[in-house]
Amino acid sequence: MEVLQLLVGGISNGCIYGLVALGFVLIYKASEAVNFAQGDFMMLGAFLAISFVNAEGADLPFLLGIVCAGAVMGVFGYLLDRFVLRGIFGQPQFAMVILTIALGFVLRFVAGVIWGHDPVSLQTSFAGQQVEVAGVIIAWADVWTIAATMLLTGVLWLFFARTKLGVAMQASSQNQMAAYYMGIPVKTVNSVVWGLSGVVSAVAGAMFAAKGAIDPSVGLLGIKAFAAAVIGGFGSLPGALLGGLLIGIVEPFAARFAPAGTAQVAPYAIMLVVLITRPHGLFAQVRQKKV
Amino acid sequence: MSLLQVRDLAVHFGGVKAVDGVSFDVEAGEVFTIVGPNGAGKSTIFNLISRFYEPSAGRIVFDGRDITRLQAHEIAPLGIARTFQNIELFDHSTVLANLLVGRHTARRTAWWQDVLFLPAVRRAEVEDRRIVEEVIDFLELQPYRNKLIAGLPYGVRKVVEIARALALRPKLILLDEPASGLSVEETQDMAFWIEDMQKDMGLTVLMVEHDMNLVSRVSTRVLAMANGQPLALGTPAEVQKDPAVIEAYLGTGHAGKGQTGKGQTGGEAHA
Amino acid sequence: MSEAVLDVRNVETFYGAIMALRGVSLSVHRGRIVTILGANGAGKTTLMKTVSGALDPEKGTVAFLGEEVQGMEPDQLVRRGMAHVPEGREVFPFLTVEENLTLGAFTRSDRAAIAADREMVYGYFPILKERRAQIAGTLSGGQQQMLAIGRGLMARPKLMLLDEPSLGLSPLLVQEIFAIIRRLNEEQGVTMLIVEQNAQVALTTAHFGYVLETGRIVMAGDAARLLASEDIQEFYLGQHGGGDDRGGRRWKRRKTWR
Amino acid sequence: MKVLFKDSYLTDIRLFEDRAAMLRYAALLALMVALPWLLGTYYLGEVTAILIWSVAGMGLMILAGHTGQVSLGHAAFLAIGAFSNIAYMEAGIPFLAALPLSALTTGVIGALVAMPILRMSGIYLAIATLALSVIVEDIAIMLEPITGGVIGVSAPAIDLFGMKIDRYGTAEAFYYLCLAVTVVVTLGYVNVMRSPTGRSFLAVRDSEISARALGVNVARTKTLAFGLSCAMTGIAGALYAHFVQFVNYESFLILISITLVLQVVIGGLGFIQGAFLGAIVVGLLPQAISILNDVLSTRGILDLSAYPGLDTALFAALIVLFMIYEPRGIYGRWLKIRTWFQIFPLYRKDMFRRQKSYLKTERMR
Amino acid sequence: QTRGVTDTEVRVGGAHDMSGIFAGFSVPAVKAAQLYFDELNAKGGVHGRQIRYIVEDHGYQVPKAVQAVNKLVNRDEVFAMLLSLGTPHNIAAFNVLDPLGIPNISPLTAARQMLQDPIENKFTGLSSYYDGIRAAAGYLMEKNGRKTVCSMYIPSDFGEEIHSATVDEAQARGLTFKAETQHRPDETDFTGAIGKLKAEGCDLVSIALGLRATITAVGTAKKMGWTDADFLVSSAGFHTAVAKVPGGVTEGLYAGAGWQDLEARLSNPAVADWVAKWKAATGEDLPGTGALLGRTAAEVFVRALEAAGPDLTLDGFKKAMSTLKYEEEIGGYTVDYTDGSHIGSSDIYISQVQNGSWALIGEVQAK
Ligand SMILES: Nc1ncnc2c1ncn2[C@@H]1O[C@H](COP(=O)(O)OP(=O)(O)OP(=O)(O)O)[C@@H](O)[C@H]1O
Ligand SMILES: Nc1ncnc2c1ncn2[C@@H]1O[C@H](COP(=O)(O)OP(=O)(O)OP(=O)(O)O)[C@@H](O)[C@H]1O
Ligand SMILES: [Mg+2]
Ligand SMILES: [Mg+2]
Repeated sequence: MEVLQLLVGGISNGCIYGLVALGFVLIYKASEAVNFAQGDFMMLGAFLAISFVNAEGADLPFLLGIVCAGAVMGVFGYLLDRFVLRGIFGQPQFAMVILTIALGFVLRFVAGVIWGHDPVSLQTSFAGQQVEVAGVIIAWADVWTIAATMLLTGVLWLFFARTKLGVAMQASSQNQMAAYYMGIPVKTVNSVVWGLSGVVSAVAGAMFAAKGAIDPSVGLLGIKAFAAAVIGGFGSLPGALLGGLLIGIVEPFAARFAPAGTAQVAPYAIMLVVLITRPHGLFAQVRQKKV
Repeated sequence: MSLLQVRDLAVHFGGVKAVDGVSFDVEAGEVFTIVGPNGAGKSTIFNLISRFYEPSAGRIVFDGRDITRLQAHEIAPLGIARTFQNIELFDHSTVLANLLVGRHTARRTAWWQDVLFLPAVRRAEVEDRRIVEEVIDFLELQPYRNKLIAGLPYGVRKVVEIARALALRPKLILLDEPASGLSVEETQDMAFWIEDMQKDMGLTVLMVEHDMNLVSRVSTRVLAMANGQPLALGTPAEVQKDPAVIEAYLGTGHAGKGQTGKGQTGGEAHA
Repeated sequence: MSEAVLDVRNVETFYGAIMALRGVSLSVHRGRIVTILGANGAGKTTLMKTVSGALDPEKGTVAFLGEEVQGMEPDQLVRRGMAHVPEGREVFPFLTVEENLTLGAFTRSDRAAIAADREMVYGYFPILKERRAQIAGTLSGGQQQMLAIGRGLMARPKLMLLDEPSLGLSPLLVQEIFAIIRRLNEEQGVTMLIVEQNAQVALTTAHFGYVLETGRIVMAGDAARLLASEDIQEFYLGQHGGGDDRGGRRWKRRKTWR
Repeated sequence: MKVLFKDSYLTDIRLFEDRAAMLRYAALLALMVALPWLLGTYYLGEVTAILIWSVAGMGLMILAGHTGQVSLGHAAFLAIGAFSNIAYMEAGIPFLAALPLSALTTGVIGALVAMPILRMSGIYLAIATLALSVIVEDIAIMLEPITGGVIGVSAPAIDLFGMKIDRYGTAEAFYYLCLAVTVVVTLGYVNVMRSPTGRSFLAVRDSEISARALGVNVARTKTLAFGLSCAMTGIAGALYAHFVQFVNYESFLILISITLVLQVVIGGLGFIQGAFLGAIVVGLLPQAISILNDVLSTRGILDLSAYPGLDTALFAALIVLFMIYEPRGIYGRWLKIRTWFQIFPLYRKDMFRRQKSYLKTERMR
Repeated sequence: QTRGVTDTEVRVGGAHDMSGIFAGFSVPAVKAAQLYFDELNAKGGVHGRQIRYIVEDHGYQVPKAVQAVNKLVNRDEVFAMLLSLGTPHNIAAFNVLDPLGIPNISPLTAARQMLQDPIENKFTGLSSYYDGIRAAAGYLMEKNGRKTVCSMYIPSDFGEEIHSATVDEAQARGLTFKAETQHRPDETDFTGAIGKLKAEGCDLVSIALGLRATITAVGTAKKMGWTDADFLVSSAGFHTAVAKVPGGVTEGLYAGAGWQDLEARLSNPAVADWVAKWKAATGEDLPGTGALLGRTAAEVFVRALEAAGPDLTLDGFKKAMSTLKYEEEIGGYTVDYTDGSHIGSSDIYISQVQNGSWALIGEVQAK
């Protein structure tokens, strides 16, 4: 029984990691750039959702509020790439790493100025509400989170595997010049994917703020999302979710059964173990070059 | 006792039988050429010899030593150097630096000596540089010595790669399509260079090439293969006459002047 | 003579401080096959990239179908009907052969026609059909070259730029490729601009030819005329006056146009 | 227009390409030696810090810049260097011996750590090392006897031949100590890079495949690079411990690792000079900003303190702008300017205009 | 002439985390102190001297903290340090401050080293986390008859203080300290930890986590239907935002802190006045913990300046500090520095979240 309880908690939390990881993976899949500000994207999305939904804010209904937050983050992501990141198109990936790290600082600052540094939560009709299924208590927030994550992962996976634009995005990440020669507007495609990633991180943020509370430094959680994405094999959408779930599930069980003092390193230890056995993650996206 | 012996070599990738029971011997001092349609398995044989792929069957013996189970980086020290079909150079270094890496197998100093840059290191450096300069003169790369690879045209890179292999001072050199992307003029130079490697340097050359003029010009023996299996083995002339080879590889237009090469590199003179 | 599909006027292209094109002008007329010869580092690839918008010229104009296009992004040119088969394959290594081909038709939406063209390409290169599900990165060099060319055909372009199409192809396929080029040109009237080291085939296929040396056009004329020219024969067809023994080589004739 | 005649192979092997270069660096060194007479306590302290961070930067540079192995966890090795150095000195080992010892310790640990994570590459390695530095935080807490647990430990005073060296008491002496160490480390670095070892690093960075084909043992080379890198970082860590005089696990948070990466990339990946330039920017820019801030607010022109954390955000924003302006870092920009001088009369106006460039996948290796 | 002091101004410095994980404390603290000084300066300052509070941001990075102190001391030549945040950051600073005898007043950290020798330079504001938790835990053991004591904390100086306080109090009363769980600052899931403590049968749990984590942890316990145990936070968790979490997630949570919550005492004119000013300045309805700490520390500093008289010297100031005694109306406690004790106050107030607000339920003196 208790085990099931832990499992539920782990899964719903893992879904949050998975969602943030999805954000990374999207961008990586379409441009092989790594967005170190993804955690802060989520933070921003969360604050937006709060501003839209909470009584002190626009006081919109829950779903509508999230849609608005998603829309804003989408536009934000698009414009960010269009007017800032495009400046280093075709330049060494390192430049992008530094750019996004620096952006993270700026975003945290902006959030701090606008929303302050005190933790706030998303006011939802289901805050604190929960159902009991066979003795296992499941909060509605968790139900929402899990549903949203599964849905998003599925949809995005189909998008990349099946749709023309999805394949074009993969192509752009593998060879920008050739992609251009195919008539793919690579730069625009990149901006679009940054927007998409913004939307996803808004959802992640909203779910997170509904489960607990957030403040401008919540982006730290990005590190674990990184771990998740890497475990899954950076660039694989199902991998990201799987990695997220793995970490999410390991945490509560470690906390429950491992001696205090070692529990908190469990997720990172797990990741190292996975990477040492499979250097490029569970669904490796790296191949030996054929010469 | 031949320098390189390949016995019943085979490797599969999923369903694809890339190489499927190939055997041949390369005698010391000869120029042995492998020809065959695209996807015949030529480069794969090279990759098997340099241990990038695990053979699913067969043995490779070099200089009387079985190298089938060695690690990739243990091949070069034995005196086997290679070039790649689509050029694998150190793009962000100069030509000179690339060639000096070619001397790696000859390095005599330990890393801590390098840190202190002891006189021994200095001496070794000068020696390596001297050898590299010989190669540079041989392949006429002087103008590019200090240029970054990233900025070089395709043809030059091709030559630099061969130079890097030569800097190794190998016994056996594997050339994967040395003349592809070269103009006729340069292909002629290549022909002379290969001859010089064989005659002056006493190298053994194992080559993959599609330019039949070059092939017939320089090769001692030619192995034709298709679908991973050997098709014909013999002198260039014999192989070019082989109907199976013409059918699968050369095509009928082959008789037509230079159609199968970038022009006459004097193939006819030999054939 | 019909109007020019492509018209390049004193284009200068730089890589940072290095000047790769020193004022190149050329024009390609509708329905013609034009070839560019030139030694290593002459600037052929640079020229092709400049034409297709992958590089920005610093001076000069590139007019495609009468419209000035220099400085545009390559995809805009593709939409206007230009296809570029780049030097050195440049396939999408993680995508399957089939996906690579389909991407070739990215700018088209007529599903049926696309499928038909894919079959056409498979017709030209049966091995690709065999390997339709293999990821392109593991194809052999020549197979990748076939894929690159096939991918270019999928765009059904008005003008096709081919940079060393015969690179790494077997003699048989070289013949086939140029046969295909001729066919497309005759049957569909596709205009072609070809950079090719195999001058023999190139000149026998093309109607018109340019010779590029160190970033300058040094010679231009009908393919037939070029084939006949002494310099071309010496430097691009390798037919020497002198024998091709070692001595013969030591004695090098200077190109008269330098 | 400058032409350089090379009359012997040694010309390319020497430390300095020509006499002019040698003189330039000699002048620089002279200036550094004279600095304590030119600067006040505050600025001298800053310069000392920059020297220390330059050493740490070089540590990361040899790994990320020259071997292509990104580490986002180098703070961990700073920590090892710092704690081990303090431990050795507490055990009665004199500083002059303790410093190399802690370098060795860090190097060996680094090499050991490298072995399992070698097969990773790119982002995977980066994140693995990030995780490493997270874990080291907790290990630092657990190893109470050495690290003082959550409380931390303070560095014993340095005693060089009876001369007490203290960052605050005798700031000049400590500055000279750091300067000396920096020079030594730099020389070692330069030596490595002009010798086979350094070339094998570059080879591994640019193409593992052909490195193997040329007989380079890639695994061993990476381990060595990691070891050397960590050793340098360890030295920096030791100096840092004495600079701050008190360290605990919180002195080496992830942000420090990230700042280090920031430093080397801004400085210019793949150039030793980049490590220094980066240290200068990352070290001085925030100070410059807050000083400017003071000036503005005291003059009552505008008071930025209304926006808490603006300094940091401003710094970050400047980094963004600079990266867009010159993705190859300060040294990359300097190289362009230098070509401008070298071909002086023949320069063109838009010589620096960036030609279109494109990326290819790094997942095929 | 004393460093940092002119006839017209006194410079005081603070090394803060304005951009990092503890910005939640530094930012409001600095804001509140600034507001207080601005108001005072507008009235002509202290003995005709304007107070200039120079704040440097170190983003919770020690290297930057050292830079900051180096600048404040060697470039700005501050007279004293006020409210600096972070343990290693403060301790590293002592090496610069102590030789010059610069006082370090009300640092935002729990560590006991804040009162290490030379003691005459060190002044802390309120009773430590340790005292607060010990007193409050004791109170709950008595009043609610709690017997099985547990603790969940971040293994940092802050966490250790609260952990050891809980352990010590349990032992002092011959009770069993049953179980503990450790956490990282970035932890977001507490199902496992709560599950463990519940299984261990804890009935009193002291919590030393960040605000965000505290809320999530308490919420998790509620969610898992664990309502028969007392959860206790230190002054670090004694924050209006905690009481205001939607869905009554934090109902019943206890806190042991050195001051009283403001909301309940808005009738007090001083409190009302300050809250109004705060809202005017920031738009927030109620000042939080950081603000309160900043505001009270600023007042301590100013009162000491006044007491030290017009010709200001370090010794004069320190003497004034160590004899300072007054009723802190806003915090609702008594400030009482003596030569023996450089701790501002030893009062401890125990509050509980009751329908969305902190309610005072007890008052104890630290031992
Ligand atoms: N790593 C691999 N995975 C899957 N298939 C492979 C791999 N390497 C080679 N192949 C297949 O093996 C066959 C032989 O490849 P190889 O590169 O040896 O051909 P080749 O003779 O060099 O042809 P070309 O003349 O075009 O270079 C090809 O069909 C190729 O698709
Ligand atoms: N990325 C680059 N950076 C700097 N210089 C370059 C770059 N690419 C090409 N160049 C220079 O521009 C000139 C033209 O190069 P280009 O590749 O166009 O020659 P090419 O005619 O295509 O040669 P090849 O026949 O070998 O392909 C060469 O001298 C080369 O050195
Ligand atoms: Mg091949
Ligand atoms: Mg070219």
